[in-house]
Amino acid sequence: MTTQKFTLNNILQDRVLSLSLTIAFLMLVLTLLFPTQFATWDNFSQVLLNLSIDTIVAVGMMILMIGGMFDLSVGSVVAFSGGMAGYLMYHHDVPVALAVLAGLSGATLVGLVNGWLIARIGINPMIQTLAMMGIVRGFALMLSGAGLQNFPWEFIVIGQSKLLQLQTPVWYMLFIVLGMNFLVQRTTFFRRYYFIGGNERAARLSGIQVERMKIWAFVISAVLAGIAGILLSSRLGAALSTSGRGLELRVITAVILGGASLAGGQGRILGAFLGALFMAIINNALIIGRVSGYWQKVILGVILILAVAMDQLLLRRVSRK
Amino acid sequence: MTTQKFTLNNILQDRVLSLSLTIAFLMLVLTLLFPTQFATWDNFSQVLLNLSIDTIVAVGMMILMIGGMFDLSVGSVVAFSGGMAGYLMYHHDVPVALAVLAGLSGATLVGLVNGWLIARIGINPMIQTLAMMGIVRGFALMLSGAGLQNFPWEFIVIGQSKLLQLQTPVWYMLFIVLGMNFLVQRTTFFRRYYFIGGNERAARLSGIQVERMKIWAFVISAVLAGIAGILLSSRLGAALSTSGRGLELRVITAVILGGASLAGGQGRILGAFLGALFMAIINNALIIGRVSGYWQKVILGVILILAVAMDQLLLRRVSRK
Amino acid sequence: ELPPRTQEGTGQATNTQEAFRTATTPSAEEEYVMVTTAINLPLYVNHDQAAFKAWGEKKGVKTTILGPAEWDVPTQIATLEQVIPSRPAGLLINGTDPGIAQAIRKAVAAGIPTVVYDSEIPNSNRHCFIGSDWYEMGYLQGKRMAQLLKGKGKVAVMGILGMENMEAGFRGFLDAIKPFPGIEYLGKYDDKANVETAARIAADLISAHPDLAGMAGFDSNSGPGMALAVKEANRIGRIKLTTVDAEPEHLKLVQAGVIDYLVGQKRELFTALGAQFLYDMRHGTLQLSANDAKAGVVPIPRTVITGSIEIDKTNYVQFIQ
Amino acid sequence: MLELKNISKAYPGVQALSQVSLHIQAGEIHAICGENGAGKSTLMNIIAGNIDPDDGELIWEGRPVRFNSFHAAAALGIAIVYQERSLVDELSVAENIYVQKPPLTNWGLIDFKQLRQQTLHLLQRLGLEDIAPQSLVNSLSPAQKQMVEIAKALAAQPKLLILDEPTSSIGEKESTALFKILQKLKETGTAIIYISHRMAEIFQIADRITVLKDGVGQGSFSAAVLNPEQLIQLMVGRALLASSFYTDAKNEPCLDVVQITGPGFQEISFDIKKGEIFALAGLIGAGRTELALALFGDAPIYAGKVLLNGHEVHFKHPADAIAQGIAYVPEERKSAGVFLERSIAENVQASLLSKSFWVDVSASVAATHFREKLNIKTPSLQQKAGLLSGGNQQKVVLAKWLATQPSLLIIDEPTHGIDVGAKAEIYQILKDLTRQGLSILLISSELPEVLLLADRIGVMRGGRLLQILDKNEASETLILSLAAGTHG
Ligand SMILES: Nc1ncnc2c1ncn2[C@@H]1O[C@H](COP(=O)(O)OP(=O)(O)OP(=O)(O)O)[C@@H](O)[C@H]1O
Ligand SMILES: Nc1ncnc2c1ncn2[C@@H]1O[C@H](COP(=O)(O)OP(=O)(O)OP(=O)(O)O)[C@@H](O)[C@H]1O
Ligand SMILES: [Mg+2]
Ligand SMILES: [Mg+2]
Repeated sequence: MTTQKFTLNNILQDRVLSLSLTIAFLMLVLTLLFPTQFATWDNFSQVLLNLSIDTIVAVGMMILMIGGMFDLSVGSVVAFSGGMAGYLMYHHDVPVALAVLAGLSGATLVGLVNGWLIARIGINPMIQTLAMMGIVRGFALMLSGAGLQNFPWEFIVIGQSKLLQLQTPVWYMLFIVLGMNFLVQRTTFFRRYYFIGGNERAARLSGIQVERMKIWAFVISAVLAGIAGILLSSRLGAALSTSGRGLELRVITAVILGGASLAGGQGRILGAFLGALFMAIINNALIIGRVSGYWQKVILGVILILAVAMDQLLLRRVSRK
Repeated sequence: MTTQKFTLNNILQDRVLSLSLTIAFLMLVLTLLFPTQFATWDNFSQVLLNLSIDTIVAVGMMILMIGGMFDLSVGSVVAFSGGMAGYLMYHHDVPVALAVLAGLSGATLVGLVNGWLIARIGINPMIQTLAMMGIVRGFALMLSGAGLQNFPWEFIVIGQSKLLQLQTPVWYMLFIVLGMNFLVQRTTFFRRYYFIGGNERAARLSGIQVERMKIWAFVISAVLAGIAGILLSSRLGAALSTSGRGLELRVITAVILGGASLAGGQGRILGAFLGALFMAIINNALIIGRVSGYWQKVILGVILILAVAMDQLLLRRVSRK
Repeated sequence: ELPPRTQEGTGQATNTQEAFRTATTPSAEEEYVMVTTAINLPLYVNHDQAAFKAWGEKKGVKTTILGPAEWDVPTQIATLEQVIPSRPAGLLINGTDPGIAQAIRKAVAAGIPTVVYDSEIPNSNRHCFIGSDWYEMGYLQGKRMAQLLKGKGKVAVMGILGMENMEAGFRGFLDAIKPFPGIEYLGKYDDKANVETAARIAADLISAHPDLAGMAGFDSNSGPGMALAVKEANRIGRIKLTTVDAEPEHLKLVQAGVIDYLVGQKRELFTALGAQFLYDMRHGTLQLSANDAKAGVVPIPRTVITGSIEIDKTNYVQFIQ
Repeated sequence: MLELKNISKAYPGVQALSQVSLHIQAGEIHAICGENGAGKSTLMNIIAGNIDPDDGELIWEGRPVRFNSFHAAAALGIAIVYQERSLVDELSVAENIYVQKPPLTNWGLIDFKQLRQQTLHLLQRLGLEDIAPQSLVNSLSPAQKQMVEIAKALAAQPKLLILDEPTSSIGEKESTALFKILQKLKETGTAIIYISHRMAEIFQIADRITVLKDGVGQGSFSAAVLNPEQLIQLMVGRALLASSFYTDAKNEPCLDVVQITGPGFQEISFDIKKGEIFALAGLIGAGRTELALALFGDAPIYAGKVLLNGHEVHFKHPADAIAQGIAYVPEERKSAGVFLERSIAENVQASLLSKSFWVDVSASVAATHFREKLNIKTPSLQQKAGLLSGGNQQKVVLAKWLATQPSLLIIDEPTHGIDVGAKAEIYQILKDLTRQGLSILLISSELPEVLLLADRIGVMRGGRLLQILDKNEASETLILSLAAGTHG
């Protein structure tokens, strides 16, 4: 499908390519600046580990945003699914597999309710998912109360094992990113989201079941958030009611950086990963560079703006020719 | 302009009317439930006071959203303008008027930068205002450090005086809401935002200077957030670096409740006030009803969804006839 | 109507316009309200709130706990201000930020017995403050850190930036390590009271400074976050950790040898004793004059410093329930 | 009045205009003709100040000018009716018309009373009494929107009025009214640039004609010296096939509609045979689009029944209809037909999505096929559909539906904005399809098209089907008088 040439224009047009290059450039600079600190396997695997939860959620968000939707309740779902599984294991000695399943089912339910109310009843997505964010956070608080711990080994093993020197969440993330990227590129089911996000009315008239597809998108995104929640609480060895706080905005930023737009119809799954990676590397660099406290926020913001502005300006200059 | 009849359909179509009715109904129920606690002047004036900061910011957000934009940095601007004024008064004994002016100028600058980068360079508004939210929050933290206090009386007077038993922020709010409502209804300048939000391309083709108008909208919204920040720190007698955290989402919700949409082109200034009032009354009821932390979020979320769903269902039923 | 010209209360002048309210006979309808923030923080739930509730049951009076679920001072203020019109028998206020002074003054002016706990709020006119000295908690951590490091190595601290009590703690820590020129201070970092953020910062710090020798935490999530990063980097024991609070998770980490030292607060004392003060004040348990309320005598202590609990390998067993 | 000298404009991959010169005189109606993508709209946008030319000169009343913005052009008295919509749906007709200069009170505020009055007068002058000034634009039919668009341009009382395909979405009645107004304007010295793909109109009103082909000017001619065949030869570069068709209708029924009622239409009955083209004629607002949407499953049917190939069907969603071999080319291309941000290949693929699980390559094969067959003018199939000229976008939508190989094709205003050459090709394609047994329900406000293609013609008015005419008994006057309710 993509037999285009690698002209500067094409690279800039394709967010995945341009972001990859930006990241490569950034990594090069950081390696030169902090050779002994940045470019180490330890540091790299740690960055990937920290990134994995956000990225898994970002994949779901990317699908939603391709379809012109978004979901603010994902952060709460992360806390909820972990809390649900933790609650069952801790208070009722439910077997690990069942507890995990219950956590994921809870997440699925949240996605279903969101999707149904938005697609069928027509509630404004922003209000619906914001309200749901509060509701689910409330339940997460009730479930995990003052924090749950002491989970069985079988649960801990999910997120704390290592394979080839990388902790399991990193592998889950890679699997989900590559798997979903493949599906979104190659199956008609997922391709439909591009059409829905591009022109909803035309999509309906082209025979796409817009409502049903929207519900699916919310479910998929919620399930991915649920998986992220299970991984997080397994990795932390605790179910915390504060998990995933502020995650939604962070993830939406990563996804937009990766090429999505609030208007819908644009973006690729790899973009979600790259967006999250970009933010993680900058955060890592700020700490390695000993930027402390107040200035971190400022510099992070400035770099974000610079990266996007540069892209825009280059794109404009090139396409003007 | 509005010589329409008060049929159920018209009421439902007009968010300002339907929300007014919902609020009236809610107040009636609460008066019956908590006669001695809810329906008192004390409580009422307190609710209005707490609402005033949010509403002033919401007016600016409404203008942005009518034009199809939004701004996540307003919460930080609230902290920043208060912090800036406080810093100058506290550490440099700058006269009150000058300090306030400096705070507002700071806010204006933030708005200008936001607007310029978004409208002229074409940075994604979500990324731009989110990055700006971090940057401005960083500066606010630097300015107010661990909190500034002991401001001169001339500053305190701005937000702690009373007129007709209502504290000044309430009057500022009423003045801003009514004034802006009038301007948005009756001046060509503000009417243009409906064109821009309704169909940006059409607005451009109709000769509206879309970029310039966008920059203005961000400036207006930032200045209003700046005013809110000054009022807040004067009212609290302290500049808190945590002021306005989470304000942006609360305000956007209020504005959407009040009839705006993320797609733009819709909404009225009165709607912003009513949306904020609705949320404030529910919060007040939860406190009066002594609903505990866990459940507050859940109930608030459920009421939000119910209110919007009811509206949608009624609208659908009525307009099907 | 302008506010009084003199900034009331330099902390001493308590006799305000209105005398505090008293009652002769205790009744079951009597309501004591705790207004806090981050109402679901395990630390608060397990200690403050549990002790407060138990106290209420023993005394046979109503206890209510109100406040936002997140760390949100402006909302705490709004909650407090909306509780005042309902005239509870006493107010127990978590001293989260100097900015709540103005609302506390309102409560005192309204004649409600008012006790501030945890951190002191200057200029608040509160009847009594009971809590810990954060400077001391920081100082203790710094002293122990210097001991653990034998006077040399790189250290960093984390907590919530911009909060007065934490900033005091940071100051204490710095003062304690000042005598040791071999200790290099890397800076303070904002973990936003979030485990994931704390873990991320700690991990990045470890990558940045392979020779990092110690970290100190100042909110209850700093410890678990730092510990997670240290575990994942396989540096247990080589990086010394000190932190605040003695929750089960903290204790377990001491047991595992990950955390070396904890400074705990005597939180149960804050609230049980604070509530008792309120009760005593309202019912004149100890009369200092014929009518204390009229005479403007506050018959309870003005300030109570409860001191800190130090926990390490030698004594943690005593704290595990 | 206005002179253009050697105007050029290039887009990536396309030379939209090269060295075009043009002279417009006061008090003339100057038609611009050319195939889809010839550069007509681009040229108009340059005159209106919306696009900067790469090269060339504009001379206004003897002085060289630079139109670097809409305002610069508007200040000189240039107004334009765009090919695409420039109205805002959520606002009232009055506000849309006076977006630039609403009447103000002494205080500088908008005078809504005055605004309504002025709009009312303007609409009356245009014979649009049925549009209320305060009604919202989104409650109007496409044709009414187009008329409001024209009113908006006239409100500025321009010296030079540009009309880019004003009649492509309006019916005969409105066109006639429009032409009267144009004649009046012309008499008062207004210059008018008129773009249309309808040859008859051009010869009816134009004084002079300029032809563009692939962005190159082919010269300006007095309308009196040209005949339609010559004009087409200039535009297309070849003569068109003689156009008259035999019927392919077989005696097997395809669609049978019995007494159906739905939103916007009542008690409609008709049938379509296999291979037949059945046309629905009527004035704007007759309810034809509503009927088509209901048949396609996009709107409910309250009563009556629909039989497809002899079996009763109930479609709840367009997907059901598509699965049964029905295709629908919608009336409003931008909002309901084309995915502007997606490539041409993907647009064609959109209706095939439910056919397979994996994205297959046959879709781009289909796209390549139709690109040739429909002569879609584009540098690449990966080009975003939004960058195509209006007529080429319509071809993409048509390709999308032909790719599903339907057995019943519903087409609502299929040749909206399509040039004569392509139109002839499309007619040929439609007839080729009917020969293979495809049935067509054609909705068109262009009567010559209806009379040429249709085997039978149903005339609708006010949501009812009045009469079904046979091809040989139908004529323009008969259909018009039936549709307007002036017959018998
Ligand atoms: N923004 C753009 N980017 C790239 N190509 C463009 C752009 N706008 C127009 N074009 C191309 O320029 C050429 C001329 O387009 P234009 O819209 O002027 O044609 P037109 O003569 O008005 O056609 P139609 O009769 O179909 O409206 C077309 O090939 C079109 O694809
Ligand atoms: N979105 C809408 N909301 C309200 N009324 C509408 C809407 N669309 C169309 N109408 C009205 O419905 C009636 C039927 O319109 P419709 O477009 O079906 O007519 P038509 O015969 O298809 O005409 P056209 O020649 O424009 O295609 C008209 O009175 C029109 O004003
Ligand atoms: Mg055109
Ligand atoms: Mg129609």
